Amino acid sequence: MMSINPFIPYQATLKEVINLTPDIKLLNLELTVPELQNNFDYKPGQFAFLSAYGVGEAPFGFVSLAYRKSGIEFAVRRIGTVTAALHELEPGATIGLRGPFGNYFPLEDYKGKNIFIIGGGIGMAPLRPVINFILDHRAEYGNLLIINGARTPKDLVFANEFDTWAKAPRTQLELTVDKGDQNWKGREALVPAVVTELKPSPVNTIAITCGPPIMIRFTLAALKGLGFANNQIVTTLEQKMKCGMGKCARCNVGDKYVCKDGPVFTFEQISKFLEQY
Amino acid sequence: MTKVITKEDLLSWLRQLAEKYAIIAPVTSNGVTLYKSVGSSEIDKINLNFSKTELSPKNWFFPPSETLFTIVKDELPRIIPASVDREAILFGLRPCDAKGIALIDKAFLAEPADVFYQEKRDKTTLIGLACLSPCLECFCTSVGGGPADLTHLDILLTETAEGYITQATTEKGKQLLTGAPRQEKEIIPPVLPSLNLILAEGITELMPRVFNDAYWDRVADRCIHCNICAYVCPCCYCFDIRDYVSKGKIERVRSWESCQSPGFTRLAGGYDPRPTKGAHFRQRWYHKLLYFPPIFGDIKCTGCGRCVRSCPVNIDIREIITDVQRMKV
Amino acid sequence: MIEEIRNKAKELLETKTVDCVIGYEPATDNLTSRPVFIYEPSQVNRLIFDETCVHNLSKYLINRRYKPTGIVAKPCDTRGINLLLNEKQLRRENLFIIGVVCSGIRKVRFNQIENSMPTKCQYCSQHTPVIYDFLVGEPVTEAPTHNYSDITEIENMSPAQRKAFWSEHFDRCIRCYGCRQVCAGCYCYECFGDELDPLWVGIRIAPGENWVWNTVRAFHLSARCIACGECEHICPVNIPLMLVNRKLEKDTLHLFDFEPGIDTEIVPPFATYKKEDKLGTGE
Amino acid sequence: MAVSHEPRIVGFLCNWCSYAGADLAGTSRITYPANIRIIRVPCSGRVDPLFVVKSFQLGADGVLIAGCHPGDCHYTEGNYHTRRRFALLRPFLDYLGIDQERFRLEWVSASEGKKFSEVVADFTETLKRIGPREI
Amino acid sequence: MARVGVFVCHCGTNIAGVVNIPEVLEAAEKMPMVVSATDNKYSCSEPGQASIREAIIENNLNRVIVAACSPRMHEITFRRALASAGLNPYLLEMANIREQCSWVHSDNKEIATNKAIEIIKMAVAKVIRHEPLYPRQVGITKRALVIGGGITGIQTALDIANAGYGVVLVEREPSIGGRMAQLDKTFPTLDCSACILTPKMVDLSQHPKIKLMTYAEVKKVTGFIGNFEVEILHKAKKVDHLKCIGCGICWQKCPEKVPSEFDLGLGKRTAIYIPFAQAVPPKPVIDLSHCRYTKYLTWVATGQEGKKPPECRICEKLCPTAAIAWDQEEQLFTEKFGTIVVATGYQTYDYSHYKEYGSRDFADVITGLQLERLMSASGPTGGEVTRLSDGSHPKTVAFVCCVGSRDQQRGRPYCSKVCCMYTAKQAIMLKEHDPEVQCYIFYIDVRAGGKDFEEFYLRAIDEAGVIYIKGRPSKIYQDGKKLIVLGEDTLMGRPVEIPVDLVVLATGMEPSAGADELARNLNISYDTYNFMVEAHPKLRPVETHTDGIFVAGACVGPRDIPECVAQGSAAAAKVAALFSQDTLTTEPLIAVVNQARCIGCLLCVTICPFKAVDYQTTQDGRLIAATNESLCKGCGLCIAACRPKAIDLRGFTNQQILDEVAGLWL
Repeated sequence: MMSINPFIPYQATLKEVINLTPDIKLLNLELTVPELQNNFDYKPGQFAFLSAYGVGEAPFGFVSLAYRKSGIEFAVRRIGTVTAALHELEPGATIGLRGPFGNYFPLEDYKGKNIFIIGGGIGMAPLRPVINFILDHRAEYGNLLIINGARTPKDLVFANEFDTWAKAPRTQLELTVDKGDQNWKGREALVPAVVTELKPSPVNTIAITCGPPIMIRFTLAALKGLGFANNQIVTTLEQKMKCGMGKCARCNVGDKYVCKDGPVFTFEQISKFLEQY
Repeated sequence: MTKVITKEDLLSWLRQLAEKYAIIAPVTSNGVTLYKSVGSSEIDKINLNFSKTELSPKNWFFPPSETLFTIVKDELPRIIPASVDREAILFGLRPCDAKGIALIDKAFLAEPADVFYQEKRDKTTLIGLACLSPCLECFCTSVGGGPADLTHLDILLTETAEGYITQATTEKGKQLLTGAPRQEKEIIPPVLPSLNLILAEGITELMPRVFNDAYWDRVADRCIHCNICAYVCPCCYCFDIRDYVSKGKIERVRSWESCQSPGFTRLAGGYDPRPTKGAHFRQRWYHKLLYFPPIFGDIKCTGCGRCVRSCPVNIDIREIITDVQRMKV
Repeated sequence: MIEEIRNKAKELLETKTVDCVIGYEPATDNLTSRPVFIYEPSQVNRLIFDETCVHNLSKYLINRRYKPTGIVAKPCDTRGINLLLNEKQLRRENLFIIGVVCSGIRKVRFNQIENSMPTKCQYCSQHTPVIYDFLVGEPVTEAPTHNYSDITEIENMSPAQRKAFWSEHFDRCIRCYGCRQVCAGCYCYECFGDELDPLWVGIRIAPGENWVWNTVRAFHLSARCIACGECEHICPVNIPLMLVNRKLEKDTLHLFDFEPGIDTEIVPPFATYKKEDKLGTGE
Repeated sequence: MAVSHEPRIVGFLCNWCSYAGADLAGTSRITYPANIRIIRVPCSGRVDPLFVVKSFQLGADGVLIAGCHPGDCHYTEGNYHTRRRFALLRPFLDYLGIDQERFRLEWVSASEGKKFSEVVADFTETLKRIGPREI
Repeated sequence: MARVGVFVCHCGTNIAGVVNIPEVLEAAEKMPMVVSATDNKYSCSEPGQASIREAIIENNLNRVIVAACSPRMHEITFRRALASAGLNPYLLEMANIREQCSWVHSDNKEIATNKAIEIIKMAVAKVIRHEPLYPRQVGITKRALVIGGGITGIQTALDIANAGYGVVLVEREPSIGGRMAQLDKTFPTLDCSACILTPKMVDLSQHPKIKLMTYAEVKKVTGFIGNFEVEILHKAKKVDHLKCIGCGICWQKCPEKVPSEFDLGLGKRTAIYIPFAQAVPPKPVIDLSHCRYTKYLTWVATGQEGKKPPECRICEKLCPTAAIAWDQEEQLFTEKFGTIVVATGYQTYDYSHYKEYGSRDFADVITGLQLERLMSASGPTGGEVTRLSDGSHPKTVAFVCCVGSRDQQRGRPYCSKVCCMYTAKQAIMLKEHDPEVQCYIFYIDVRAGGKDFEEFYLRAIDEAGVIYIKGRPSKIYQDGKKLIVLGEDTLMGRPVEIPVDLVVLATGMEPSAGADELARNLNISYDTYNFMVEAHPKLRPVETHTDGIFVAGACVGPRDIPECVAQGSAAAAKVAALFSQDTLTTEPLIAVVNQARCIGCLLCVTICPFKAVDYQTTQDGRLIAATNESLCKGCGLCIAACRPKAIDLRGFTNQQILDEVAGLWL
């Protein structure tokens, strides 16, 4: 799947740009080489580097599912020079895509289990393909509980899919914001508090969480309070990355390279790192 | 009987080789000895009596900065990958430096291989010079190397009064040596120097125990995060990738980076998982002594002593290893 | 001399006047010295002072700007302290300066003490610290002299020779930024060399970019470089950076009659102007 | 130089005097060599030495900073600071291999269209004489 | 993403006659982010602007290049065009291909075309980095501060107040009136100075919109146009002016007599005093340096050494309203103003540097202003001109012009403008007082440029028989009762030696003491003589480079009374015009600080010519710079000085200028 020289990106065309929130855009790409278009595989949890030529490249998790063949999607939050450049692009622009890199959520292993998804802000992005995969294979999984949190209602990503998610069988979607606005009638609570409030049973359940470091830390505590074991909690780590192949050593944590051995880790693995996460 | 090449013959052989190969050899100018590309007319500039170059020969395979590819923006961006055109001979490297290259090999040639590195690596023959007068800060023998260790070389030359003893260890080396004007001579091999030993053994097992010790913060107090240790190290290979735009041409460039540089792990939003000076500093030693070994089988140090020599504030890996050994009790 | 430093350091730590004394201790080659941070009165015997104490410790004060700190400082280092005070990076009340009279140190490298002095001492006439709370040694009153023969030599080259001279040096630069990291005057949170927007210095380690880096690094230190020589001392590829810095020092002295770090009361030249200033050469 | 060399001058002109002076050269139809590319800045004091260094790095043969005459600065004292920076930067760049003839500071008032044209002509002539820069 | 539209103007044949427009358009289309490139016969014409508007809407442009004339010509025009198309006006960049290309390279069309293309290329590189900018509105405190209570300040205050706005007038002396109050008659009409001035002083003191603060000084000024905060020091008068009825018993009975400043030492005043009879306010202050009670208190406080001085307190005992307030201390008040008018006037040159004229050693060598006091009916001699040495009436008087004027050697090269006329006036007046008097006037040139001035000068010669001698006297010395004036009549080319009874030196004007300090406080410029510098000597004579601060009268340079009055009125008109608005619009092209990058060296604070950069302390104790949007004029001086590039100039950002340079090599 990898191009012969892993430093060289595939060329992709920007097909569509959707504003998810005021600072997050969903980019839908199509590879320009025809033979790859139907043949490009990647899994939930994996990531790729997107190049804004002339500015640089940065890693982003895939937010689409390869088998749906509806384009390769990434959620890009405007935060640095590369993301700012990507935000400037309009459909038709050429973007470099290098990947897929990293490991993925072992969704095959989770079959038959209840899945508890906890996402905060842009952290929801890599979890979206997980949700959609489960919904596509609904019968093979147990209950699905989703907590999607953000700072304000405007910052909730994938709002247009909330209906689909909420209406799926044995699926519960809980939205929460730190601070609502005049139209917001839902929860105003921090994500870890919602975890504690909902009290999902740890029995036969896998919790998958992604979000800002501070949210992860407290969510972890909340989950442990509910009786989740470290190996029942899965997250994807965010680290500065440059190569994606475990060479440049930026993402080195313990004997792991987040780009190669991760980004998906169980808390059992993470707790073995010497450095605090 | 040993096959020997005299100094004159060696130089004329190199001169001859320079017609076909790029020769990279130690050259001293302005009091600084560096591996530089020398043409056939410049062979005399090669310094055969240097002790240790300021920068390691890793520069040849992994230069301070290199273009990975160029983007031509006409209609659609086209990518032109960089490549090297000539075979090369890296001449005059010390066994420790050869080991440094071998250590980088482990990381860069692991799947998926770094093609830019691999290409240069494949096209280069390593000719070493045994180290008969090591520097005071050298400690290669403590980390599994030796002044005449030919493990990671294609050819090793050992200087004697009669000329250089030639030993080829690889096919590539043997092939190359066939063209060398050598004589069979009865030679007593020189006595190899003995180096100060430090106790590096078992360090990997000790490192986890002292991870949270205030020791790292205290040593980091005097570290100025200058990157010099990483840049002179023959086996440090952290890098950065960025785009370089000049006069309408876009290049994707890889350049050296060091885990000691201030923004090394800071994410675009400002979050830094390694926020303190001590944590920053510690990473270097843990990567060398703890994280690297289980993946690649060896601690990431050749004992060349360059970082010891060049560190402006005397952060001395020998001392750190010794201190960690002492801290176990 | 060493005893005086140790006793004062001990007193400062015991009375909790400071929580740390930054000084020198022997390096691992048992020949030269290195910086040390002493936090405990019991540790003061590690402190030494001799002709190998090359480091300008004032750099370390920036990280301790809000903490009471004692520091052992040579005259050139005290100029660094003055610079930082002048630029509002330090608070005087947080500092206890143990000034050491110095008539020059030796050129050192790890495992090696040379018989000569480093560039900075060869041209230095400041033998008494310019600011201190406690002085070790007898103050020397000596009229400052200014010798720039090394600079004149390069000025007298032809433009082509000069260009070649600097190309030879700057092309060797690996942009480790060690010169910046060690410099007491370089304390920006984000150096222009690291900035991405705009990108002043491209990532390529190539002659053009190296030239920009070295030129602007030095120019940012114009009328600020206190001639401690640390950049040149630590440069891993031996770029004679003092030849760059001292050119600016020379011109600053001639044009504006200003020497950085000597007197915090004098407004530095780029913070003011005179109506009768000259264009330098020409006008 | 056998081949005629067309030097490229990057000119930083203050909006109030020199840029207006350059405009006046136009209004007065005074021709001068087309080698200068003008960048309008509010004040010559806006010109960061980095712009000069970057201009030379990119390949400028000459850099001109032009501002109001001393005492006439629209912002009262900007050009005095410019003069100090220039006084130090010019010999410094010369020392580092940029011939000082390649870097000029000129005072051109809004009424000195003629002077502006002469400055450009003279600078261009000088740059032609010293030939192209090797970069 | 930036969508750039390039509009190339033909300007009739002004551009199109030299620059090959189709070639430019073709090149422009290929430039990065350019989505349309079109041409126009006259872009600035209404159809031209309309086509720009249409193109903006049609092509959804968000950046516009107009390649035409100089931005100094039409930038505002095209900004409006952008605004009318719903685009932020600051998303425009003009490429100057007329003044700086077609008009100057008409000799080579090919070169001109290439240059035009490059100019547009640079403009495109810059415009891509343009951001929408928004002007800001700030409120105005509709109250003016006038500093100085001379004729200029009085006129300014009255005019502003009559326009309906509040005024505070600050005067550091105990009374307003200034120099004009010291004069006897005014030239060339010979009006009585006090007669025309005092009614104005009374008007002022009674005007409901004017608050008068005498014996007060401006200490510190912060803020910006519309919003100044001024610290005013009220010196201790030791008299409660609310209680005082100005009956005068105190100053009549005070036993301590000291030389009067108002009378330039020629007369006496008491320790509790009003400077002159018509003073406004007509209420006294106590001069503590001479007050006996104060001396007594000092004697008590310093241990009662030496002879016990009298306790005095006569004023206190006599005051019918118990207005003497010994406990009154100096007080600092902060007041808010929208504008400030500086009218601090002048003082006369101190001729003690003129050793050849006796350096004030000869009793009968006096200055012109002293002569005014002698001639004044309310002066120390009741209007009789007598010699200080013996009280006799002088019969021969020599006037020396240009003392401290037009004298390079004494650092006073400028002409004080009024001396020629006032010496003529004084000579005429002397003759009127005493027909026996013979006057000689030593002059360099007689400058009589003004309405009726020349006639007045001729009147001095014809009617008063004044003898004009061209030349500066080289020496004055005492010979018995006479003063000998030695000089050279340069017209006749012969030495002259004239014995006279009185010598009057026409000392020149110089700014009042402390003018430089005040200027620094106000952050306005002053010249080497400490005269305030106007924004433009011709076109903005009463404005300064600091918005909202105006200057008028003799603090700017030598002026006569009508000029001072005119300037006072002019400044008042400026103030009234400003106050007629409710808010001020500030230019958005100003410096902004990126606080994350700021290292707090505060070099920017030091070098800002407008005091527009100040600093704050963050929670963690760091100092960081902060710009004041209303004070910043957008010069960019601070930006070039900032090493970490923590400060940037909107509209001329580092990135923009760098891209503009780099655009040349694209």
